[in-house]
Amino acid sequence: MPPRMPIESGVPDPFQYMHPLMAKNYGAWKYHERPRPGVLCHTAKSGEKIWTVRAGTPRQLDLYTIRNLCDIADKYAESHVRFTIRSNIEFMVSDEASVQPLVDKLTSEGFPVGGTGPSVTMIAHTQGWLHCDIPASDASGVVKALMDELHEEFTHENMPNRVHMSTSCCQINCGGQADIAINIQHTKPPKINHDLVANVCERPLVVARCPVAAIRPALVNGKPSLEVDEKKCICCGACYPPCPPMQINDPENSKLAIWVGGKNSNARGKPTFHKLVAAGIPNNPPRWPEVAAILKKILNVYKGDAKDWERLSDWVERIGWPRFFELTELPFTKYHLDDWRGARDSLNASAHIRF
Amino acid sequence: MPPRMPIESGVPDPFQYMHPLMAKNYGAWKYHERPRPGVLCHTAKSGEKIWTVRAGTPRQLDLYTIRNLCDIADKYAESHVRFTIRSNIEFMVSDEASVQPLVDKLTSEGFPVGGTGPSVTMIAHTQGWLHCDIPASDASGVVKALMDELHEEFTHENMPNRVHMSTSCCQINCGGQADIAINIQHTKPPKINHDLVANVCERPLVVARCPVAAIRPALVNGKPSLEVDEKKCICCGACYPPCPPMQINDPENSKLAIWVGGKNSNARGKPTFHKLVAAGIPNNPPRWPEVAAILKKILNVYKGDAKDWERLSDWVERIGWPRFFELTELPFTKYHLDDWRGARDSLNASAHIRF
Amino acid sequence: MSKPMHDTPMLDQLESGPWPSFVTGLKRLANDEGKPYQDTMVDLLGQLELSYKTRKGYWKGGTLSVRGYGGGVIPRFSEVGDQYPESKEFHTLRIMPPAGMHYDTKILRELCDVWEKHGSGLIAFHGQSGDIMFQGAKSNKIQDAFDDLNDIGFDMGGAGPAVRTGMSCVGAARCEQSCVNEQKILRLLVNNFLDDMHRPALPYKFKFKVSGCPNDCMNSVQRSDMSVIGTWRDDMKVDQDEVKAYVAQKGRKYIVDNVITRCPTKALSLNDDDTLAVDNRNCVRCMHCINVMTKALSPGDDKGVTILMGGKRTLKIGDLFGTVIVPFMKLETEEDYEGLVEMAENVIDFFAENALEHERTGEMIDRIGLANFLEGIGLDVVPNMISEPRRSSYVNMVDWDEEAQKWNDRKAA
Amino acid sequence: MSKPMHDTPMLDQLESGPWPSFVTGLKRLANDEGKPYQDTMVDLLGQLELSYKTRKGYWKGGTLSVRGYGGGVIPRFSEVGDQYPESKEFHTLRIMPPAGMHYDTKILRELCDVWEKHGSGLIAFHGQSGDIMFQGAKSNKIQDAFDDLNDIGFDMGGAGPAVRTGMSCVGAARCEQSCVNEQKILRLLVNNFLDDMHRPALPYKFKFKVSGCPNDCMNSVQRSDMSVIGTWRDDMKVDQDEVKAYVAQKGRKYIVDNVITRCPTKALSLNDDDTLAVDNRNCVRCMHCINVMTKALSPGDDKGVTILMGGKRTLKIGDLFGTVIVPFMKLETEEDYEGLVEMAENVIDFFAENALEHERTGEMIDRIGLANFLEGIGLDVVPNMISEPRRSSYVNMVDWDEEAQKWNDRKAA
Ligand code: SRM
Ligand code: SRM
Ligand code: SRM
Ligand code: SRM
Ligand code: SF4
Ligand code: SF4
Ligand code: SF4
Ligand code: SF4
Ligand code: SF4
Ligand code: SF4
Ligand code: SF4
Ligand code: SF4
Repeated sequence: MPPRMPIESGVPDPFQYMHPLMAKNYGAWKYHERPRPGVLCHTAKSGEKIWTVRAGTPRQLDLYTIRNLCDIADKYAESHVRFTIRSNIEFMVSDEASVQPLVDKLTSEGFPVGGTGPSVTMIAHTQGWLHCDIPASDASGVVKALMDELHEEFTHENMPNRVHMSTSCCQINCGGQADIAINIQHTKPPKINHDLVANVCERPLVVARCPVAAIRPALVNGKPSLEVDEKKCICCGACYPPCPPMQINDPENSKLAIWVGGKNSNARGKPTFHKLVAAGIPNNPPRWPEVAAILKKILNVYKGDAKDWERLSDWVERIGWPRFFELTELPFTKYHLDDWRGARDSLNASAHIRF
Repeated sequence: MPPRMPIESGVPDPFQYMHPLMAKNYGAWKYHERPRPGVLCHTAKSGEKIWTVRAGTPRQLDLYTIRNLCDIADKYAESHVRFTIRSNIEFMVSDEASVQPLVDKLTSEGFPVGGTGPSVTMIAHTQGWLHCDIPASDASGVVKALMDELHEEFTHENMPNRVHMSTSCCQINCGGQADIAINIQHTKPPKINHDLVANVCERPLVVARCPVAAIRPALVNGKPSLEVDEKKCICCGACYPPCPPMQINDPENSKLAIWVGGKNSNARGKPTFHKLVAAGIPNNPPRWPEVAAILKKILNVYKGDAKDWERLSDWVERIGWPRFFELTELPFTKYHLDDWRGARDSLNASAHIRF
Repeated sequence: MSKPMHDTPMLDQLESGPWPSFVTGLKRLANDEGKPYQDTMVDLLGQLELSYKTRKGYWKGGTLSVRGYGGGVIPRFSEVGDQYPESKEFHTLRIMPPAGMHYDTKILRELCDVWEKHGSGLIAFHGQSGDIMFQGAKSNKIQDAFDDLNDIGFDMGGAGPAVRTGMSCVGAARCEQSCVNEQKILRLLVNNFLDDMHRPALPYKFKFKVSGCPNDCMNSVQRSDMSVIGTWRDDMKVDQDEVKAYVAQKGRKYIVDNVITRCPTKALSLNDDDTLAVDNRNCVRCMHCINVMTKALSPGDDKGVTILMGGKRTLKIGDLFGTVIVPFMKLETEEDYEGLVEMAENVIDFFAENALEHERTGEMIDRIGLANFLEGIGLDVVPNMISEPRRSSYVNMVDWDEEAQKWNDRKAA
Repeated sequence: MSKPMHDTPMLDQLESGPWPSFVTGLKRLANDEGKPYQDTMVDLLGQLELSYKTRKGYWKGGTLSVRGYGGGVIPRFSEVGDQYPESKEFHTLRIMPPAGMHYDTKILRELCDVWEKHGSGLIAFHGQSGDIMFQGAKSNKIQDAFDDLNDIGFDMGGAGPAVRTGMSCVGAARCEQSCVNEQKILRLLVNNFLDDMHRPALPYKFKFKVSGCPNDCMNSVQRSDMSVIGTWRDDMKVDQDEVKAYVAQKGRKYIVDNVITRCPTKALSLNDDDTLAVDNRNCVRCMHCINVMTKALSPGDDKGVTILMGGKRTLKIGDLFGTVIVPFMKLETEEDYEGLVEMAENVIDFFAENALEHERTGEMIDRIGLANFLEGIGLDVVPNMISEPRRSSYVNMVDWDEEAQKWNDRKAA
């Protein structure tokens, strides 16, 4: 028998798995309501309605959890689910009466119902120590620790607008832009294991990868290796993936940082990048309490001060950074002044002043 | 007798020349009104009022003109005048009844009364062929030609908000940011008169002056001279002032360009730089009709489409650049895409689209 | 009896608290008597606990793939395999989900069955690029696992310098804002480039993401090389009765302060009779007013997409948003869709030929300039591509007249 | 009879039209029988006509100054002096005007008399940096002209790598928006640096400009190295009766669309009773609402200045606006004013020592980074200096804790 070759079938057709009411009213929805946190009701132009119940998951799912979710879907819903981009699971039902029993069941099985509207929804996260080859922190663990703290905010809609968060386990930041993003900042240049470089790393490639041209090829103990200009090095870690002997992760000196005000939607202003607000936070497993404390402080201040429909970025734009630092009680340092390309545009070139 | 040494007296005290009512109410004004174009009435907290009549001048004043203005001030006003930053002259009177005769007199003597409120005020301008050592065009002449065309707009307040214009006779642009700025863009790299370089130019200094490092020292015909990498050269003319043998001005290929949307005030948005809208306009003395035509087109469209209090920059921000080019019928080209430092931020990084 | 559990005092602390615990899940697998993955998961927990203690990761990469394909598997070999031998191989298969991530319980159970048999029992729904991540296969199980997944209709996603797995929002399936057929666009694009996905040979990764409207629920502007966003060209729809009802409910001041003043282009005005005046020529389709007054306002009828290029994360010139290269493209007829695919082909060809090694599209465009990129893929410059024209006078505009002529010719045409 | 007039067909065309003509003025001087400058002006018109014909300039620079000073004269020698010998020297004296450019007719006539005697009769009110430009002296007349001007109370302005002539707006003399004593600030600053003005020895030019409020009628943000702008710190003043009167006159919709929606920070709200709610904590003192409703609104009482550094035109890194280095400085007591001068001294010392040749302050700050500049002049970083914090993660924050401590210490103090 010739070896089996792949069926290059690509992205599967979703209609085969989609809730029939969604397939039927595809492209013909009229409006939606949120009868309660975690529940959406979409009304089609045809007048038909579908209820969605959204619940949190840990994303990293074991077979038991998935099969349990399937059991719930079969018994309390209509056997159709979808996952959101934030790893929440959604159960669709065509009958309002099914909503409450489904919510109750999910809750009792430990799946928090929420994440809709102006709530803090699930944190977009990455692989961390569980699977990635370059992480300086964990992913699922950080998220579990933080979502425990934010459970109330997930299951209630008490925020001014939706809050999208992300965490990332290295500076590459697979988690992406967010209202609040948490990443790692290394503060020591890579320590080079010179014995390994020659075997594992293509040297020109690593040299080319450094964003500030801090790496040059060098002979160390007679062997081809690399050298880092520590004055230039910005500790970004970009050299580590292509050349693991350039150890950048450091249990002590790789610190967590918090960035706020990222927004990818076009609502109101154009999309904006998130900005640094706090750094130097210890990478403290298993519950990262220092991160959680700052995060909650920021969220509380936002919750108390922002107006309806203001995303975190809109709110800070209105109240200004001086007030942000005042209200959150976070220190403002010279590191908050950008110094990367185009940094000049981040300075205050105006007499717009906040008192 | 020892030679006379300067009295280093610095900036003269203005109070000795100031209208007494202004000196008296110094720092204690309450509000102002504009009874008619070209006339301001300021009311002090004391209740006293002062009327200001503003008139246009050519800035380059001969003794006759100045003495004539003095005669008018003595006879029709109260012998106190001031000049604005835009070379308009202001006559102050303490009596409303003096206003009309003063206005009439100025008008009959050929000094247009206006430039206040939402009008097109005098164009800020520079030296040009009359005095500067590096101009590619004239200054006073361009301004005279354009103000002739804009006389109506100076003497009336029919614009949405005040219009500040500037012209400049080389790319250095001593005229500065403006709602509408007119400058020169060279389109040929400098032609070097190699015989002169060694005598007139400090070569390292010139090399350092080039913003794109296109100049290198070279030996030409055995003499120390300079060489320009024409591929790199952006024809900015920065090398010409320190090294006049690097002839950049070209009667044919130095063309006029128009920039719009500069604003230095902090009103509403922060200050903004002006942006290129038209280029390749012939440098056509004595009346530069091609510039005048485009200018008037832009002003007319702005006048017709902008809302009250919108500066040109505010207006374009609201209606968008696609509409600006549509309404002004100016061509949009690849040159409108910025490619200088930080240019990336000028691209549309959003789904905000204008139809 | 299987391998005994390692002590995991730190991980254990992640079992308490109201959020469902992945540790509990991992332990369940490690305690799953008799299952092929049981020992693997015991050692995996051991290694993870070690990471928590030492604050260090212990995986390294390698090279692995399935027959016929060059990418899609993320190989992981442990650096502490001597201490945790059963999990010393813990590879991931990136498998593309149905567009929009719709499942029924039947297919979910089938996916579980495959991973019970050949894998670790640990599946992520989903990775940040949208893949179902089947994590924890040993090297010798990869092929079997893939074959079984492939048999039930699933295909490998992207990894390495390749077209990557894409994402599209729920959109038309359940969203009144949807302006386009998101799943169709996504499938058309990705499925057209399966060769570039499965046999990585591009300069670097290339991602497609599709959002049905400018709310951009797929983060496409920042997280994809080619972002396709639904929009409309005619006037938005206004149901003035619903507007009045909303004003009545919330009060005029609330509407002014939360809707009217938030419009980025001041295109809204509240009339004295509590109806809404929309200056559609100046609406930039930001979605805000429509989001707030979802019953009263909705997108127009003349729908299509805006296309942006170059979004990505930080390496190596800094974070980039995509920027507009096609302000509006109608997607109605099959020819329209073919036009979209053709454009993507031009883009990927140009990228393949002109990007440097490990250079994303956004970096390439930044390096060569948008004008050159557009010329390379055969698109004309238009003002919707910029947020403002050049403010630097440092430029040689020698060809101004010819360039201006091009515009005038196009306008006349 | 003096030198006959050259034909000036092109310039003649600039005598028609409603705007007063500088050509007519020049001709008047050229026709001024018996005056020492008559022939000069005849040839000047000849050379200018030549420029109009050939589209080329014919002046070149040189070195000239008055006794005791190194700068302030702009020497101009003609390259076509053989054709136009009488105007082959045509130098300019830059003379500083009274702050705010106030004159009475007596002093204006005196200025004229000097220039009638020693110069060309041509004076510009004013140059873009604010100087009275006495244009067209021959080399041997410069000293006499200056001496006479100096005797009646005027001093030389700046040129070359020096502190330059500064400008302040009319401000307190006739403007209700004025928050400070503009002329005092300007005179204090410039007059403190007369040595740096008159004996050019800085790396490059350095300009002061003073505006009494954020309308910045002196363009200081873009046209000066050190921009001093009046502002206030407490609440703006609102006369609600005048507000109501304005609403009554213009209508609510007009107010909402032209005032409320234009506030950059959404700090305004129109109450249902037609009074205005101002959220003063979020007002950024942009001036818009105050400009529109000048009778109803005005700056608060706790006044002072904001200081920005680094504005300039294009050479060589591109146009720069100044950026905030002092968000607020009170200027009430003489010590306050001394503090301002001291700060300017620190800035100019630092500039003198650290800027490269021909480098403006803005370029220097861009090159070394704002943080280093602030450290150099002894100022602390505060959030009002930025429009947003760092968005690039490319930074080594090893000293975070110490830097954070500085902030906390300052807050506690
Ligand atoms: C289900 C999901 C799409 C999917 O295919 O998976 C989705 C679904 C909806 N989004 Fe979203 N968004 C989803 C992720 C996003 C993201 C991406 C993300 O979360 O990383 C964004 C943009 C990212 C950003 O940070 O800017 C996003 C930006 C929006 C916005 C714009 C909000 C704003 O004001 O900036 C709206 C409009 C709104 O809130 O009314 C919106 C609105 C909606 C609506 C109301 C659309 C509709 O009419 O059905 C849907 C949600 C109901 C609700 O209340 O949650 N959705 N939405 C995603 C749910 C994620 C989750 O589990 O929490
Ligand atoms: C698995 C995943 C995180 C997760 O847990 O969800 C992930 C994991 C890795 N990413 Fe990622 N990225 C993942 C989505 C992203 C995203 C988000 C997205 O696609 O929307 C981004 C930001 C968007 C973008 O494309 O820039 C992202 C930006 C990166 C980058 C930076 C690329 C850049 O140009 O700046 C790298 C580094 C690289 O490619 O050299 C990277 C590299 C990696 C590597 C391969 C690390 C490496 O270089 O060795 C990680 C492998 C981890 C592992 O063991 O599985 N990953 N990565 C995501 C892919 C799963 C999936 O297929 O669904
Ligand atoms: C006289 C002068 C100051 C001086 O010391 O010479 C002056 C005087 C006044 N300005 Fe100005 N501005 C003067 C140049 C400027 C400039 C600089 C320039 O023209 O190059 C600017 C900022 C530059 C810019 O382009 O942004 C300027 C930006 C403003 C603004 C802000 C306008 C805006 O909306 O952006 C106001 C507010 C307003 O219009 O109510 C203003 C308002 C005023 C008021 C109404 C202030 C007052 O209450 O007295 C004064 C003028 C009455 C009027 O209607 O013209 N003035 N004003 C200058 C007259 C120039 C002229 O002859 O036309
Ligand atoms: C006379 C004047 C134009 C006018 O007609 O009003 C002028 C004329 C010259 N400027 Fe200027 N600048 C004049 C105000 C300005 C301004 C406006 C301002 O001060 O508000 C600017 C923009 C602001 C700034 O400082 O950047 C200005 C930016 C320049 C520059 C560019 C500086 C830069 O860093 O980008 C140069 C070139 C240089 O310095 O190398 C320059 C150079 C020159 C030179 C000296 C040309 C040269 O390098 O040989 C010109 C002498 C002309 C002459 O023959 O009199 N001039 N120049 C203005 C000074 C008159 C006065 O003292 O009142
Ligand atoms: S953020 Fe870094 S460590 Fe985390 S999954 Fe992505 S590449 Fe790996
Ligand atoms: S950490 Fe970053 S800056 Fe430092 S050497 Fe490596 S790639 Fe270069
Ligand atoms: S703009 Fe250029 S040519 Fe004109 S005065 Fe200034 S430096 Fe001279
Ligand atoms: S014109 Fe400008 S770019 Fe060209 S050589 Fe001279 S300084 Fe350099
Ligand atoms: S992007 Fe638009 S169409 Fe798609 S789910 Fe979000 S709101 Fe709906
Ligand atoms: S969609 Fe956005 S831009 Fe358009 S009218 Fe509504 S708020 Fe304004
Ligand atoms: S800057 Fe302010 S204080 Fe000075 S004149 Fe202009 S409006 Fe008046
Ligand atoms: S001054 Fe400007 S920022 Fe302050 S309330 Fe008025 S419009 Fe708003």
